[in-house]
Amino acid sequence: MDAFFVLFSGYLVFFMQCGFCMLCAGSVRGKNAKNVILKNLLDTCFGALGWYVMGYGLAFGETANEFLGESSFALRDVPHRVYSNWMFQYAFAATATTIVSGAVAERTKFEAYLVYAFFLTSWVYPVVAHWIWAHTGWLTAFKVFSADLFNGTGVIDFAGCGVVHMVGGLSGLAGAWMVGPRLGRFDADGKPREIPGHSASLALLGVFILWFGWYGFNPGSALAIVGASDVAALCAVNTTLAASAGSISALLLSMIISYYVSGNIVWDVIGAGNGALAGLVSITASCSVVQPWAALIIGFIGGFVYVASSNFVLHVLKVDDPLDAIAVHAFCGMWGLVAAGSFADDALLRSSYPALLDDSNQPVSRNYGWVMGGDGKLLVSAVTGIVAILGWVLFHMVPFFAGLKLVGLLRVLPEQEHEGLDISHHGGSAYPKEMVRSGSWGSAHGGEAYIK
Amino acid sequence: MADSALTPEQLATVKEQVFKAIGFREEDGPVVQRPAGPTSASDTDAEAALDTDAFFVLFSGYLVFFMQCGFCMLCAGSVRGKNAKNIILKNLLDACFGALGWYLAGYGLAFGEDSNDFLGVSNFALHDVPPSRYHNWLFQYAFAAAATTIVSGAVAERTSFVVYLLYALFLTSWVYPIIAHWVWAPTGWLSARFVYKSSLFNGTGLLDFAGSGVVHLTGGLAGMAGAWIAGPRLGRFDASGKAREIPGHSASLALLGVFILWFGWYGFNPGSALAIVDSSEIAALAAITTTLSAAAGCITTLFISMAISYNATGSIMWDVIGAGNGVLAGLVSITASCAVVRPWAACAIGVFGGLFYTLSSSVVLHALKVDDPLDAVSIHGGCGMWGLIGAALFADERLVHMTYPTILNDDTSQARRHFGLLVGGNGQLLASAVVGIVVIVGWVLGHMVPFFLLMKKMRFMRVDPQQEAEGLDIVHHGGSAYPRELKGSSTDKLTAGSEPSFNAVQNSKVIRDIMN
Amino acid sequence: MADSALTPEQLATVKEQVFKAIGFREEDGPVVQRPAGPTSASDTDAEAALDTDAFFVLFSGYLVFFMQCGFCMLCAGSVRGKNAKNIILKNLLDACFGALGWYLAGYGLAFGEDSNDFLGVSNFALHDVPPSRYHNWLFQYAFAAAATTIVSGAVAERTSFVVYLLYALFLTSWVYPIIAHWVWAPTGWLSARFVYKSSLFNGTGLLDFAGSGVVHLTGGLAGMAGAWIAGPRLGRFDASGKAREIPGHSASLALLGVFILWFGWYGFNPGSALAIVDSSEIAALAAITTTLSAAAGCITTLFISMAISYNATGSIMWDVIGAGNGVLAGLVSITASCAVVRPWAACAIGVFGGLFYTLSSSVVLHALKVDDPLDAVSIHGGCGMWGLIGAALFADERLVHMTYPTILNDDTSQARRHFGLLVGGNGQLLASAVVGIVVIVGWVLGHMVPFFLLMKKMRFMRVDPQQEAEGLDIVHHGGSAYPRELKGSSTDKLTAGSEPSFNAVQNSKVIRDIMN
Repeated sequence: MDAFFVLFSGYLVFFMQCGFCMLCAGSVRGKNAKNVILKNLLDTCFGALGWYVMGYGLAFGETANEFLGESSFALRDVPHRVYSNWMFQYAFAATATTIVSGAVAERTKFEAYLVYAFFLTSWVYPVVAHWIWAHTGWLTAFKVFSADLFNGTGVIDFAGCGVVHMVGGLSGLAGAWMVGPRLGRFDADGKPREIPGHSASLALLGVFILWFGWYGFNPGSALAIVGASDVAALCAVNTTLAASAGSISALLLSMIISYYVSGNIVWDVIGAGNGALAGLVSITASCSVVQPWAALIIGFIGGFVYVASSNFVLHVLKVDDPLDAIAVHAFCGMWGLVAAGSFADDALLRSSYPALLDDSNQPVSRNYGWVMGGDGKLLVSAVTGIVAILGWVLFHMVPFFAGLKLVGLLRVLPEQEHEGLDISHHGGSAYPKEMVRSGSWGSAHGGEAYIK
Repeated sequence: MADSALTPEQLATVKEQVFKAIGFREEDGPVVQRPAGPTSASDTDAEAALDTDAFFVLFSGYLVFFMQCGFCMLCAGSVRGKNAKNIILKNLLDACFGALGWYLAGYGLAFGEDSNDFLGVSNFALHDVPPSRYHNWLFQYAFAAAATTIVSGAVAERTSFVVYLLYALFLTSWVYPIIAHWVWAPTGWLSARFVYKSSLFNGTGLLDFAGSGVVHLTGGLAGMAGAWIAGPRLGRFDASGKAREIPGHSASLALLGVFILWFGWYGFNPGSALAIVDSSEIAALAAITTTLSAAAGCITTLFISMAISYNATGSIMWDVIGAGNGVLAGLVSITASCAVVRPWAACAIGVFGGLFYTLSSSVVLHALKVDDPLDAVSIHGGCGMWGLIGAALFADERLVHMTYPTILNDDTSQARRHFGLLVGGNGQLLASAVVGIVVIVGWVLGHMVPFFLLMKKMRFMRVDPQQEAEGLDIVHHGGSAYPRELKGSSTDKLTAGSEPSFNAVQNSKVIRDIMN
Repeated sequence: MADSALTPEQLATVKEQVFKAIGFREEDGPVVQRPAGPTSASDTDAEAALDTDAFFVLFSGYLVFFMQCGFCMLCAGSVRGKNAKNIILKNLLDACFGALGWYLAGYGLAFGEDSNDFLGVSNFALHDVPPSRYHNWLFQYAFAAAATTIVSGAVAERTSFVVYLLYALFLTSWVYPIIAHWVWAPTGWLSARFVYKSSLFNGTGLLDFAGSGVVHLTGGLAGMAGAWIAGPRLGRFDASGKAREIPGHSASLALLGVFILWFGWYGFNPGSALAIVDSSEIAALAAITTTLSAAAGCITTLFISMAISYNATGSIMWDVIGAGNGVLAGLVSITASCAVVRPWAACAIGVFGGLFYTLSSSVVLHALKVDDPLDAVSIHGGCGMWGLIGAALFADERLVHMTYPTILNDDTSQARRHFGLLVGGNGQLLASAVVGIVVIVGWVLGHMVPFFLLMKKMRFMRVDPQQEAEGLDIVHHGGSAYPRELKGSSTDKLTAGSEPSFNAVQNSKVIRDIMN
């Protein structure tokens, strides 16, 4: 029964790969569509291999220390009953990986991306996952004795704001920063210019699929349904409300900004879609431990965080992130951890996390969020978690991408970028001209040439 | 893949022997005599069953939510490219505003625990809702959002953005919840789930298992009101009032939407069993009838439209969008009755659903002169009505008793439910269905017509003609959904060195057309 | 097999099953009467398990149904824009006609309760099927529809619409169900689920857990027959017989299709456990092997095609469509063996699947000169064969025993099943697999070649060359899938009154770009 639930949730999370792929495809220019689609497909594939060979063992291996796991590589000696969990966790690893494809889109070498995908799923991500989700991890909230928990609380990251989204988003930041902006993204004075994607329909298709998949991501993280159906249902409700609030706040905020800047009202479609994602990311850490009204607030602020950090990344850091992946995943991921540390509800914490004992084997209540009347310890743990993840990811990914850059493997040649990666790397456009023109007027203008 | 390792004959023989040995008779049903076990164990069993039901409802709710994606793609593909972003955003936002409206008001009005015949009066903003009902909230939210999103297609390409947001909030927080309460809440006056037969309206209640009336008729009528009051798109009718086709910009997207909707409908219909333990047969039946009706609706519509085009023009034309709409017509038609009709009746309901769709689509367009870019009015409104009537005609006695709870006479003896007119029953169900249709029509139009008229009066309703001509994406959403590539794309290469002659421009246009 | 006399061991097994089914435990003593009152917890328990299984099968069936959407998008993206509507409609209609064919004939032929070695002879039109088997009907329907839809890709862009409808009905109502009966029905002659080892064909039966042979080989071969008899598309081979590329119009749609198919395959493979209670480990294993094989197939294909392009042209080319097809090749290859091989073997099967796909694709195109726009023949036919052989090579002893039911020797002692040649077993499974492939090839080609030849003879098979050149959408479906905007739209407005100067053309181009 639980295995059934975990498997189907895993399928939904896997389907998010499709969502990311469509979102990326729609948000880049048509000349790079095949490239970004293939990258998304291949991080799914290389992710599977990396997770199989290394990742799962490092994250959830049965013999493990505080820092990483040391067994169960290549599913060796893993009992069959854990197989459903492998599948679920694989889908998470692939999600973390694929976030980067958007941030470095339209200019990064294909080979570099493959190496990156393997590196992230087989080393960087699993270690973070181990810290927070494995029973022996040093930041976990899943230990029996209160005294063993970091700061007496551990990090509350129910479905992976920090583990999945921050890791992906920060890797994207490292990648996008190292690879530099796309040609034409900043003009001579350093002012950014818009480079719109080629299909808003595809992008929003991606957003909808992602939202759908998130119902596997968040409620599925209960990892059981028997005895946990209330937790899963709460997650589903909170996920819905936060996504809605995020979308609405991002839309209104960007509308107001556009009105101030240009004097006319623009309802930004891509912004609203990203706002929904921002809301989803923001609630991910806390979906099982906050009340629905708090989910609304978290999502609403998540929309703000997205808009603000998107402008920060672009205008202050001058980093070119075609999909706003850094803002959506890294910054909202941080906000999600902070929110979990602030809004976590006493009763809900107890229903979704295991009971805790003090040193004399007496049940002890968990620390809960300061907004809800608790103390600041959860927030301190959340900040520690953020710092640790920041350090770990940037420490690995910045040298990694810098190294690739040094050996000339990171970025395509300017003329290739100009021409479009599909033509230079993938044998032609994603939307090739027809050999025999269809339509009424096409045949009148040189169309016949193709018939013979 | 086999169910059993024994041949049926063998199994029957052995069963007989075994039953004889233990003194069991098959007609007695499953053995219930059990040694008293630890009470905690049976508690666990009962809890596990509830969890399983919650799991089922949650996943069905996810599928229904995914129908938002289907509607969005269907709408996007069926409008012109210049309005794609606009309609996509409308579809996204009715899911978002729908969530707010349903959270704050809708759920409490529809399913609040303190309630009367007419509406619920508690549980607003999920206040005091026990977590064990949260899965139900999600499932019902997805239904409310589905009802809301139907309108986006009917009023596409010409209505203003703000009015749509207001509409979405209004429908999910007031108009829809009330109807849902009437038909589905335990205390609603049209509910088919009272304990005493005499409490049921007309002795039957309204048979609307998954919402042909509650969801689709409501959405379709709201769309009707909106499309009628907004008026047709520029160029939809020529000077003499003859309709002209305005095809959508991408049949691929539209049919992607249809497939996703069909997929999501497996959450909509079987999921409406609201439980899987002891209801798995109901859910499986609903899945089968859904499939067959969709198939029948599609095939009927296709052949009717083929025959019409053959009569009209002499050449055979297989209408793709029509076939996709036929699928939806079949799905809407079976929604009310999916768990109470036999598979053959599902085929019949689908066939007539296809017919009704074609018919009402032509009535709406040619007689009422209402411009409905997606045929949402005929699919959801027309087939929604037919769905309620179809349920009243074909509801099978045994299946009605299996699907709906037992009812009692006033002397607490078990009462028989009424069943379909065409399968040996009487006209009571039909009478209830007609009443249901009338009150839903009255309620929805009574609210939505004044609402949209008010909006029109306040000049909120419709965009300027020049904005409409230019396309809403450029005017309201900062550029086309499929922007031209910037300088520096491959296009330059192809035009480089050639004179900017008409021909060269044409050529590069070809490329760009394809690229975009 | 022995029909009457049961061995004590067998009796014990069956007894256990029967007891479980009716909720009886031997220590309870004989049943004397059925006590009145509410059902007890343990009864609920047994029932709940069946319901949970039904739930699992239903949702897996939904996922498999969603593969129709995947196939549709894959096909749509892989053909030229002028034929998009045509192929989308074909994909929609094989789901619809498939439902009818499966309802009327297919299910009864495949899984009817009265049946012999060769086919089933009851349960047509769901007659006398108990509702407790309805979920199985839906699941199997989705499989039949998947087998049918494979062909649409192979014969795309040139076959007539009517012949495709007839084909879809023929395959789902006769050709496919018979094969499904052989391999999956309890009485089928190739079934791996008889009680006595001596009843199993070759002592093994055919190991085809989720249908590499039953579904994919069948579909691929039917596609082969169709593509071969229809002949290549105009311009596919030049005068000297050299193949020329005809790329599809949208790689995005095609890869959307691939992702949806992969998602749906999680219903296809793990769902084929047909139960989740006590089978969750089998399902989870199937999910893992499915994932790994797909990944391995994709990577292999990508690197092979990269190496080939590097050898041929000196520049590295990463083939997107090839990678997508590689995923499908890996998925098809693991389908037969997903629950009986270890994860490392799944990687190996996927790698060889990618190899076989590339190889057979080139054989079909260059040696056989068959034009298969979607490589459906090599993916489903070629890798389907490899899947059966892969299962025979890598089937792990413990997993075979875990996945398939216990079998007995003639002296009723428990027998060992044969297992894979490369993991310590013998060649018996391989022999069965080869026999299975031969009979499926014979059966499918024996039916489909005459069928398509007859159609060709009756001039139904193929559209006129000028229609083909113009595109089927305009000829048969009333206009392009991506129509230019009509006159009277904003375009005219903006250009009206201006000279047809460069600027005006540019302007209208901008608009058209956006429209398209």
